[in-house]
Amino acid sequence: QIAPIPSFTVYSTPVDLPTVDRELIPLSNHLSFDSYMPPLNSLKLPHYEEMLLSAWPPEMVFQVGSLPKPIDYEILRSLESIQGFQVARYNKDKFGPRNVVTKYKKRQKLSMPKFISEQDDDDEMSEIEEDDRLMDEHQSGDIFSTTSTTDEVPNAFCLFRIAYSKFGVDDFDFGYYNKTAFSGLEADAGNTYTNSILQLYRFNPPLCNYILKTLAEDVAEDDLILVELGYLFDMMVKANGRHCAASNFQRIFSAIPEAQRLGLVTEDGRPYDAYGQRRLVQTFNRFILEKMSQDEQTLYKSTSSSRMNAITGIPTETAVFSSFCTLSQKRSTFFHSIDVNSLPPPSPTPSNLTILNYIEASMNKKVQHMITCDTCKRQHPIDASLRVEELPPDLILNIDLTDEQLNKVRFLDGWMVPEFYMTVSSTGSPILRTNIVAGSHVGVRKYKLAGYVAQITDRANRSHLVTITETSESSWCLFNDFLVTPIATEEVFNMSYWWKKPVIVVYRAVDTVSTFDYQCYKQGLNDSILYRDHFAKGTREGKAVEYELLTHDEAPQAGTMVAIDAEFVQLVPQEFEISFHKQKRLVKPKKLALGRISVLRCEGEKEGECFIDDYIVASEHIDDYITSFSGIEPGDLDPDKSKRTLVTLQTAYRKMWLLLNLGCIFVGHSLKGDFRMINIQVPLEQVRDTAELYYLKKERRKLSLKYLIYQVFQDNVQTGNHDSIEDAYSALRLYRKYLELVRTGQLESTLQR
Amino acid sequence: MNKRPNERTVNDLFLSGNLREYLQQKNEASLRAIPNSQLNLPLHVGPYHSLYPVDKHFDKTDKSFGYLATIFKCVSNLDGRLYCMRRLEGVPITSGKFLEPIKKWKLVDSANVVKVYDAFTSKAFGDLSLITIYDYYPLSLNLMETHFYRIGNKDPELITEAILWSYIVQLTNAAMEIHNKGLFVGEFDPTKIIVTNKGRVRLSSCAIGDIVEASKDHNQFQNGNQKVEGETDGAKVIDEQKKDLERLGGLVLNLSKSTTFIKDSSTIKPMEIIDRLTFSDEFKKILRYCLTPDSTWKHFQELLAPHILEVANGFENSADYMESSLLTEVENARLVRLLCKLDVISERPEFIKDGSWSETGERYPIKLFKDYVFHQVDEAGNSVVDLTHIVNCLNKLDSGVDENVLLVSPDEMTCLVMSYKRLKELVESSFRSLS
Amino acid sequence: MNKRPNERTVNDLFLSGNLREYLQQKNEASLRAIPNSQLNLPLHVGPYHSLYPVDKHFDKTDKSFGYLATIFKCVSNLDGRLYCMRRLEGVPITSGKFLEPIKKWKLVDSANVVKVYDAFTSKAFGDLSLITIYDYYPLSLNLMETHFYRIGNKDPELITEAILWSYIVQLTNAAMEIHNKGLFVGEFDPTKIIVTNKGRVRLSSCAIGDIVEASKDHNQFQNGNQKVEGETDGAKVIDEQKKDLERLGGLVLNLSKSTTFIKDSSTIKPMEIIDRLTFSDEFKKILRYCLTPDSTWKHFQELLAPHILEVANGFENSADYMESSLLTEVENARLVRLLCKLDVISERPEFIKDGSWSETGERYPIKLFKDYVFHQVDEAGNSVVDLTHIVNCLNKLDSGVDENVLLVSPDEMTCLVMSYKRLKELVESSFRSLS
Repeated sequence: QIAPIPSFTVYSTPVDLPTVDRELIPLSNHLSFDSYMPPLNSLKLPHYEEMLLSAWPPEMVFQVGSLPKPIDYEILRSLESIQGFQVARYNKDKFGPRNVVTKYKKRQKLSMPKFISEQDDDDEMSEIEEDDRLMDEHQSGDIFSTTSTTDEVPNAFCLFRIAYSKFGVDDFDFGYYNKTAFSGLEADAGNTYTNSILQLYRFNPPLCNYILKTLAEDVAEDDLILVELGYLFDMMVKANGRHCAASNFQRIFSAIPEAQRLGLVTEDGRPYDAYGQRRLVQTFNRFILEKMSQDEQTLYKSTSSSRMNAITGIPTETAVFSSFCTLSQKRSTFFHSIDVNSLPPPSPTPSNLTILNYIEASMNKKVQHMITCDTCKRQHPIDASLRVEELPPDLILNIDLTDEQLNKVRFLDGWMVPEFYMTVSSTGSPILRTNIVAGSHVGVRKYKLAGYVAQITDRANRSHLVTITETSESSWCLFNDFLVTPIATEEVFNMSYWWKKPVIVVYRAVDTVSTFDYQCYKQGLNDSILYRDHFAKGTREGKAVEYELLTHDEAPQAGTMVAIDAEFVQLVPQEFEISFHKQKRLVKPKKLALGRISVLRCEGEKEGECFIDDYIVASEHIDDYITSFSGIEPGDLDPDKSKRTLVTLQTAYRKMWLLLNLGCIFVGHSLKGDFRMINIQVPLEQVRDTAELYYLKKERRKLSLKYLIYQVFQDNVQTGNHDSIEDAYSALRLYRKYLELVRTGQLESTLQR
Repeated sequence: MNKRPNERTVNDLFLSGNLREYLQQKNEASLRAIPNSQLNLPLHVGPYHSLYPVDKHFDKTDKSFGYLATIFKCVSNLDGRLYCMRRLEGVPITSGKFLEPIKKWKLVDSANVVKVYDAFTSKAFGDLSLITIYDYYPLSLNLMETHFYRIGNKDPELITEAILWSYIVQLTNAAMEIHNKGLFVGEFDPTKIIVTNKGRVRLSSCAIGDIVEASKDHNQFQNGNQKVEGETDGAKVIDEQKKDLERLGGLVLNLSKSTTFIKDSSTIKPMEIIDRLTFSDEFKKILRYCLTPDSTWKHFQELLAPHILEVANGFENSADYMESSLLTEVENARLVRLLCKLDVISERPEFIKDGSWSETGERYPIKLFKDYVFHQVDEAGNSVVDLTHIVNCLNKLDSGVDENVLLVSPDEMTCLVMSYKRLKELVESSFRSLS
Repeated sequence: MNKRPNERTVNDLFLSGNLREYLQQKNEASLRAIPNSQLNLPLHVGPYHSLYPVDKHFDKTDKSFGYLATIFKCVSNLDGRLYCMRRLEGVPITSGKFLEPIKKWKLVDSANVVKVYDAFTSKAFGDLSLITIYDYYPLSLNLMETHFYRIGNKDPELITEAILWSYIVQLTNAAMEIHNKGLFVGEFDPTKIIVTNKGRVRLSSCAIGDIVEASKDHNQFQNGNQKVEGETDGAKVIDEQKKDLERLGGLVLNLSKSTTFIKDSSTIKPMEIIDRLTFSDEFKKILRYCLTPDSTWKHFQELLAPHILEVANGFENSADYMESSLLTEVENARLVRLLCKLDVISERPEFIKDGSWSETGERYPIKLFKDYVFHQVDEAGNSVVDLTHIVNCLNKLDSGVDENVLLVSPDEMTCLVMSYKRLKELVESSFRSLS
């Protein structure tokens, strides 16, 4: 018998047993959460020989000082209180994954195109240290990129600012941002937000043609916004891809009391939240459309705006009635845009909702509100209703939805329909469908998306506006102030990005005008202003007239030469940011306004005689008359005090514009700056600039008028204040001399003197 | 904090009653921040961001050097430190030359002058503002606020002869350093002298006066008033330095005056006011000397010598006191680092997915150990919170002692015996795997 | 390591390495203890126990005031504090009157004098020893040790003019306080002036000289030499106080001398030695003045005034430095408690069962906040450890600032916006519900 093997577990090592705490901690050293005595080091650290666990790797580097990432406004606005906590939906696409470290951002040196004055050096980019760039999120790579793989705002949609060198705005390389034939608009002519709408209508053929056509008419009593838009669009067309500044437009627009009252005249750089900015631009949209239609009546001296109404007019029936008294009113009026601010009724298939459902909901509205009734003199509620009767060829929509409502739109696939059909219901109201509705062929009209203004909001929650519009059949462009670039069609209709919101949308009927007629004003062009006085106030009596009007015998022809010079007054001085250890930086160039313009005959018996000498009424505060340069004295531009031949801006401008369109050749000194300030685009072949003709290539130096006259004629000019007639005449002399020097082959030697 | 008996006898001029509370308040003031949007302030001004207005108890529409002024706390993007930003609205700075004074002022290094770092103009606020950047002192009040206004529920501090002596010494120290750098104080303005600690005063707003002056000079120059440059400038500085003494006297006189009721004090001559003060003869003598036309800083310092010694003694004591307080706190950082390490590796969402924290995972003992340390219960299963136990365990973990600890699983079915040494290795390797 | 201004390492976040080490050493020195039995020392001397000999690097058989002297660290039974005990063997104290000087010395209160508390005779050591009790300064060395001897692996500290100016000011401060109390220094003995911190000197062994003197006088008196009491005593004090200046000069001269090699310096007249020093003229002038027969403390202080100001400025700076160090450590003490609180309430097994940590539970935000603080990731989802972020968030939580923080749920579908203030309340209430 074998004895059973005893079942022992054999341990190779002794069993670990918990150690009994032998050292008791004296009561006096017991720590407490509530009192800081005794201190924590009353408990002694056991003896140690290796590195403590509490030691952190000394080479670990932590970065401090980065700008804190604010909580997104969209989250803050959509917070709901749930069980006492502020809760919101989280949008990972937009805000990124949770608990991601904020990367340290330092003031960085950004690659920017060089200032023009620096561009003779070889490399194309320069590094500019810019404090303002601290926040900018431009990614590296193509600035024209309209798509982004990383869910960031694509570069072409980012907010761009003009950097100023010491030479001001002229030194900024706008050409870098636009390789198309469509001109962009500068970002700092004031009220920058309006640029988006200007571009939207500039590329709308019916509206653009309508506006340009107004240029055929003679000047009105006062400056008209409608006509000013004409000059602006004409300039943008003529600029042919070069950048334009809407400065005259802004000058006239800002002077309109109604615009000021509506808060449309804003200091640039004033921060708006996204919603506020959308409201602002929509208010501007309604205002400008209404103002155009009013101006049409003034310009054509008619009682209705039939031309405008035929393009954008929306006949709408508004009705007011009350069950409390006999009040009952019905009125039919023309609106020029529809505020899309009603949500469609709940749908069984919400994902199929499109913009059409929103428009339909907004075309028929009923609201109740309290009034103090004029009829019965009591306070009671009334029912007001609005009903759109018909849609115009150009359907302009203000998308007046909240951030939250627009956020829902993002998830509606195909919300922004490329085209739709309009038909009329049995009650006479328009019905909008993506397909032709069977059996209702009567009155069917097809519409296509023409363009829209979108709001771009970046991660730092700064918003700005861009325009996306069809520039020719099926070819789309993005206008982001002075950046212009083609954009793919699928991107146009994609409204699913977190950073993009529709603000103003235009659909156009396919059966309406679809081509631009840039020459339309040439038919019946009224040039009578060239041959008569048209003072802003008063008559020739008591005025210091220094010119002799043109006669019809002298009517300018293509190739007629005229000498011009313009003088300016300063509205706002330039502003610098200065630091004691860095170069000073121009942050705001000075703002000048045209003060006087003189044009001289260059041919015939009266060569050198002045035929235009216009002083321009100043409607805004003038900071500095800079009299020694402009020759303009305080009071000269005030219609109530001035002894000068004072005209409105549009009158003076029209004369220049007519000379340009009649094909005149402009002789003058340093005309580039003058034309920029006059806000006119003159083709190079119509310019003879003596500053360019006498240009010292080797020294890269342009010579001043005074210096040249002294060198060439040994005459002294500009001994006192500048005078534009004298200066224009000096330029004319120089030009004549130039032709002579070229003829005799003496130009080089004269220049070297 | 308990003061030790010997420290109670210390001259309390520079020590606040409850140091810990005071330090905590300072800490809180430094941390205070409000989302930018609510304050309608720029996101950043040059490289400085996270602006937060510094409470001004004295005057909400303060004009400083003739311009509207506001003060902010801000963070530098360049070094992550807190700074104090002063903004003056609309100073006509048209050239970098006006900011030249900052170069000299940056060299001023005194315990009684708030250090200036930077000066520039900015459009960040919409207008063109002059921005100057200084060291930030949380909870600092100016002399007016300290001695004449009730801030919150804190009564104004009584002015005593001892305090005034100390101010005189400290401001003399400030002035001497400023003079050494070829500058002058210009004005001893009680709203521009801040109390940064109990009894500690510092001249603030430095350099602004000179910059504003430079901009004025320039504009006068443009208007035809020729400015004489060169040696006259040097002579002007020397003259102003001399005047500084009289101005210091003026400040002290104004502060002193408030301790005694003097009818129509504005019509009475300074020397007469001094006579009526209830301070020591020596104090009156030195104050009179300040206001004497031919007074010199050199002789003034000589008269002041014994008091400088006294004040120095006070500073020595306060440094000693701080050090002794520090002595008891010196181990805290170690525990913070240890706890952070533990919390950084524990409960990481990405770890929960992999198995390392599960019951068979390699990091499971850490979880059990944390239960052991932090989640003690009594026999009835009620939570027990014992900081002594916690810190004691942490200390052992920190040094990795050989002692074994018994770790029981939450279901109380299995247990583990592990040494602190082994636990330490586990924590360390988990931490290493992160970074 | 090359760091940019905005970068921090773990060493920058906590107390500076040197200061911490120094403080820890001081702590260690204070705590050092050896079982009594090994040293053959009395269990207690009067109310003082736990005697531990203080290392003396200078002279093992030091004779002080002509008697064998030893120094101990000890603990008072009365207040539990550490004191320094000096024992002189065999001083013939036969009457309580001899100990009278201690009364005046106890009133001396200066940052540059080691405070004396007690004097008595004791038989605890076997003989009859004179015991004096002082403040204890761990790690302090005397001037000789500091400047002339290599202690451990620490080289003696170089004597510079700046150090000497500072010593002069500090010792003047000590002397002035001692004189104010009707006493005199008697001897500026470099072995009895201790350096308690970098650059900080204190007169030590106070009162012993006077006691020993009194015992001698008495013994002489007993031996028939009449001692003149009363006003003569007062005159003697005034005379000795005057002599103190010369003695201070002597000390400074001796210290200065060591900086220049002067052959046979003991045979050369002091004034000549001064001429040969490589120090500034002003220094020499003031040193010469000390040694001039008709010199007065008053005029001496006047000459010294600008330097007192300088030294005071230095003390202000060191007080500031200590305060800022203390600030971080006080913060840490609070952070430890906060971290422990968070860990105590987090992941408690008993809470996981009840719903309060679920997504709708009241403690859920704490869980999310801990993720926010400790479990940061980069954009690729990798763990990131940022101690500055952790400490900053915890500080804000501790202060309960008004700033809002965005907490996102793990599934990234919902988020919570909550202020630190509210989070603090949540943590606090959760914690309170436990204890």
